[in-house]
Amino acid sequence: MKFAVIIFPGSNCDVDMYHAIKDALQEEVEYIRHTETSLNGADAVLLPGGFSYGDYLRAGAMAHVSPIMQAVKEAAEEGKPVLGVCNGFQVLLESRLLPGAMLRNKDLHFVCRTVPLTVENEKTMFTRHYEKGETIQIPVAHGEGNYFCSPEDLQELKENDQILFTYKQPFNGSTADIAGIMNKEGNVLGMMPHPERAVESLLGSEDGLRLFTSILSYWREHHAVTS
Amino acid sequence: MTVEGTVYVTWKNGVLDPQGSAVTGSLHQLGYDNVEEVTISRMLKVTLEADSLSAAEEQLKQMSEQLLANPVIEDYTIHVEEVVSG
Amino acid sequence: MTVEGTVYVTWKNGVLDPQGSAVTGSLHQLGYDNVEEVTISRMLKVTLEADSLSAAEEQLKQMSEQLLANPVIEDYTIHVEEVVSG
Amino acid sequence: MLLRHEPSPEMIRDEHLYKEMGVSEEEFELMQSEMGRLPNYTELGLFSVMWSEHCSYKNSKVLLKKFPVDGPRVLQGPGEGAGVIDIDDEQAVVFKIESHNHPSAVEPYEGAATGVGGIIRDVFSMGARPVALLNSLRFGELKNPRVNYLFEGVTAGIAGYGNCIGIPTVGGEIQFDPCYEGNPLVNAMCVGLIDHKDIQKGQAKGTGNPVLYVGASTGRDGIHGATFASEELSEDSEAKRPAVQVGDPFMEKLLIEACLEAVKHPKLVGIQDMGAAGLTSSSAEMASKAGAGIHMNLDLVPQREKGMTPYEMMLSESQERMLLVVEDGSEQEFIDLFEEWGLHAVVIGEVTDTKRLVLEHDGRVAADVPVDALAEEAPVYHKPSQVPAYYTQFQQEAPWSMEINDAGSTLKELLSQYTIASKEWVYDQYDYMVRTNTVVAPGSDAAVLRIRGTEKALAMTTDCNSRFIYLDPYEGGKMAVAEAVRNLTASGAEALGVTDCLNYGSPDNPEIFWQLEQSTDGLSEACRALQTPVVGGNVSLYNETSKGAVYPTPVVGMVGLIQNIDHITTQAVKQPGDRVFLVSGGAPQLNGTELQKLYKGSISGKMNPLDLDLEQRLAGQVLNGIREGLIQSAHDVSEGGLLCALTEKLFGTGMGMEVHGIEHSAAALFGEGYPAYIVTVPEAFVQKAESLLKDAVEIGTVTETATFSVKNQNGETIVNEPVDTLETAWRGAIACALKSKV
Ligand SMILES: Nc1ncnc2c1ncn2[C@@H]1O[C@H](COP(=O)(O)OP(=O)(O)O)[C@@H](O)[C@H]1O
Ligand SMILES: [Mg+2]
Repeated sequence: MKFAVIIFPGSNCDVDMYHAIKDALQEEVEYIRHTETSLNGADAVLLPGGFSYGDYLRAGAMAHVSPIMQAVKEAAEEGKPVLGVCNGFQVLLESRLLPGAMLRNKDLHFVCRTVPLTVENEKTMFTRHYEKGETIQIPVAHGEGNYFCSPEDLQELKENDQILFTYKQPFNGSTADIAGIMNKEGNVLGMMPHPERAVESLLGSEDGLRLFTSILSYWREHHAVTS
Repeated sequence: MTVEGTVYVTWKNGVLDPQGSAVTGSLHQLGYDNVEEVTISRMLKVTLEADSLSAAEEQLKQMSEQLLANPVIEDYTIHVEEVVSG
Repeated sequence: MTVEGTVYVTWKNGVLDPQGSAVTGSLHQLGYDNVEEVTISRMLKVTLEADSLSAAEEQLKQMSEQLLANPVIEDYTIHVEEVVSG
Repeated sequence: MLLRHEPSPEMIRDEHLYKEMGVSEEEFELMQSEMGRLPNYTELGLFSVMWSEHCSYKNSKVLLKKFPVDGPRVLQGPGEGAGVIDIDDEQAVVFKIESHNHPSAVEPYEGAATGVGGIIRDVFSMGARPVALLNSLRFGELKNPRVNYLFEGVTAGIAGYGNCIGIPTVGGEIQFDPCYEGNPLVNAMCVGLIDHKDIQKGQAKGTGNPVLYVGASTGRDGIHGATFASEELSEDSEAKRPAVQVGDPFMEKLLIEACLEAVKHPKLVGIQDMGAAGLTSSSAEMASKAGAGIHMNLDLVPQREKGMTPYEMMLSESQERMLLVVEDGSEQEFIDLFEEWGLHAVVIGEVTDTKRLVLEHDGRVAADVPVDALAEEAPVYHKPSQVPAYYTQFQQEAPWSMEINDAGSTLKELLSQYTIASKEWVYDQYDYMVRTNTVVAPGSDAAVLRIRGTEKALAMTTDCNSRFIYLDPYEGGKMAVAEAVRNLTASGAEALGVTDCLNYGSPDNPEIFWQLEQSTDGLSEACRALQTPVVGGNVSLYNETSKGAVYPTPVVGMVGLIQNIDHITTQAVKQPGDRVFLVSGGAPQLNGTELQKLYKGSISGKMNPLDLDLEQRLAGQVLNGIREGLIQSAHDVSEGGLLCALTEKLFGTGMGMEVHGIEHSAAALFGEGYPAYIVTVPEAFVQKAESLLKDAVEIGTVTETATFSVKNQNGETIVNEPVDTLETAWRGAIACALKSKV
């Protein structure tokens, strides 16, 4: 399976995402710069964390108008897995690929810490290797991760089981303690915590790896490819 | 002509801006008990060349929709003015 | 009376506005080549109770010096208006 | 200051205008003789910044010469942007520390942020990929709103820049003391990795080679920043406020990526960042090092504002700018390379063989100065020194001690002192994990990063207990180096080398110059004995306010090599049943301790000498024990002494400890300033450990129940506290101080 890691000017978790796929998942992965217009045949798209365009104006705002995003939108429409982490999540929100918006953390501080998450929905291409209600340890590192959406949107997210991860303890002010949501179709996931930082026991947790193995197993099933 | 456009980007009703609340809290701590509310918003000054004020305004509207404001949480208003070089 | 004060906080002359430069670049990328410059500043709306407009203005000045603006790198201007409840 | 009509050379002389730029009469004379004529206003500006302490080290050079700078692994000692040390396999580590004290005192967020930005440029201008940031901070007590504001602003500024640029901030240290109230210290350190073949020097070689300017445009911000950093903080600093710059980490991120690509380009000749004194120091130093000259046309310099004068352009300290020299004819290749990253590179001049810095502006020559005069021939002073009265008095003072009645409550109190308390409130704001190499995050003795693709890891730390240095600059200087070595050793690393940041008051005061002299002697001796050469550093003088000077604070930044990631060791205990050993020697002392400060209200007295042979021996034992797999956790004893160190090993683990045979005295329980490690060893290895660790004594056992208990030699319990209560006192102190006092 081939993954694309999109690099915007100011992305800085691109390398982490790349290594998570290459070294931990051991699949094919390629960087794609923001100025490109094609995903070069990738089967899945990864929007990494960082501070695209310095997070100036609004986090993710300027990245969402960069040329590559057209191709990302098309991939999303085709049903390919699209994962946005942290700044990548913010880009997906700005692109309207996911509902809602990000505000600054309630206490206005950037926070870097490994936090417990609850897996809310295990029946998705991103979470099939987790169990419902399971607690997993995943690092967060953000200043603008306070998820906001309208009551109507929240209602819809709940009804369609689009909330995949919640924080076990509230800490950044997010509506309904939301840590990660997917689109209605189930192929676009945005989350503030960094699964790519939790793929090796040397660095403290391997709980993030199953997100990537989930994507891989889903893809294999649907492509009947053996690698 | 050269136009100076100002785009005021404000929070939509119902969005709780953590920074505004924090500033209100700090002002109270400093003893300004008579402060009721603070909201913080952005003001963008865009200098651009345009054929007319209305053309400039139209463009600024497009820019706001595309980039300068996020309609989920923000409203915007636009003001244009010709720059008279002196 | 209830006063709505607006404090416009802008960069001092010559201070780099990294946000403005980045947005200018992004607008160019979107094809708005006629944009010459973008500067981004903060606008704070402070609702407060005061005896007079001038008293409110005086207080807002103090608040700006103390908290709302950073006089080392920013300038500010203040505008006050009575809130007429309707 | 920024006159529209610049004064004439004669006016400058007759009205002594040079004094306004911090130039003395003698220095003005010297400039004239170097020039063979009167300098004009621009030229005077060039001299004044290049001859400031910040750029020329004119007051500290005589002392810096004493540092040991060589070693078998040293590839680049002091002199370039940063020091370089070999770590085998054709790889090297590049590191440097720098101060941004004065800007941070005026504008904490931007001051700290641009400090971080500057030190990162020093590292990548060597051709290295920056991999980690550390810092060393000093503030007044968290009791007054201004101090809290500075503390919060500095923390946010460091976080803001480092997080955005995507370099993990992995460690540091913070001390709080009233002497730093008006003059906080903000030192930032950057560590980078490089392949030997990519090491760059900032040299302008090859007559006719073009000089390229890359990065942010030049504005009027920060003009006279370098001299500003070399003056005392006074009411006047307010007037000079625009000397503070605003950083743009986004631009710097692009610069890093682009410059690291440029470094691989075979036609790159030299590269240097524009740090203090901006365009002036970068061009003069690059030319001087190459024995060449530079001719620049200032009309070509990208400018943020209209009507800038040569003086303003040359002295601007706008951030995020680099100067490159490339082979003639290759300039377009570089311009294109930078364009790829959205950066503009422009040719602004060329290398000459005249050994002069010539500046053209508006069709006329604005300055024409010999580069060596600017860069190398700055005057060097050996200031008078004098033993301070306080020191003489401290030497004669009777030893201080106190009765410890309830050791448990004293322990709790010490744990909640800001200097000892958990710094989580600070480092939670730093992205210490980005780039997924951080194996040991902030919270242990040293931070550890693995080197991808190898078995190796790097350990790094910053240390300096300025109280000891104040009491006895010589012994305290030794202790600063020793403490850094202990922190690396406890993490499983062999110390490689040092970068230091000398933060002092005014060298014009003989007593302060004496502190400088004595403490650098102490640092030198320890660096020699512990085989940690000094490969770079920075000097920050004039750290004082009307209330006095800061404590002498020579911060030691140290990097160590861990040969195998299996050796990485943290301070936290690992499992119940493990035995606790104290590996130590020498006598714990009470002078200069947190205990003395807390109960006596101030520090005073004499310091015992530190035995560096013992220090070396203990480090060898601990490192050996770690490499043999016997030692599974290790922590050195520092502020708060033995009991604080023991409890720190328990926090966050859910375990407890039973300790026995501890003398019930203030010194034994809370004394500091002696070499000591606490290590834990699984029961099965106890015998082996006892034979290997000659200086180790078993003092306890890790327990499953989370209680911390200590018995004296008679078997009487002197402490018995739930770990929980201790941990709460330690973890909450700083957040609590900020909440209640904002
Ligand atoms: N300013 C800071 N930034 C990042 N980490 C810090 C800072 N201050 C302290 N720490 C971290 O907190 C831990 C304890 O620091 P400290 O008490 O100074 O340790 P030690 O006494 O072993 O030198 C270390 O891991 C250190 O890196
Ligand atoms: Mg330590």
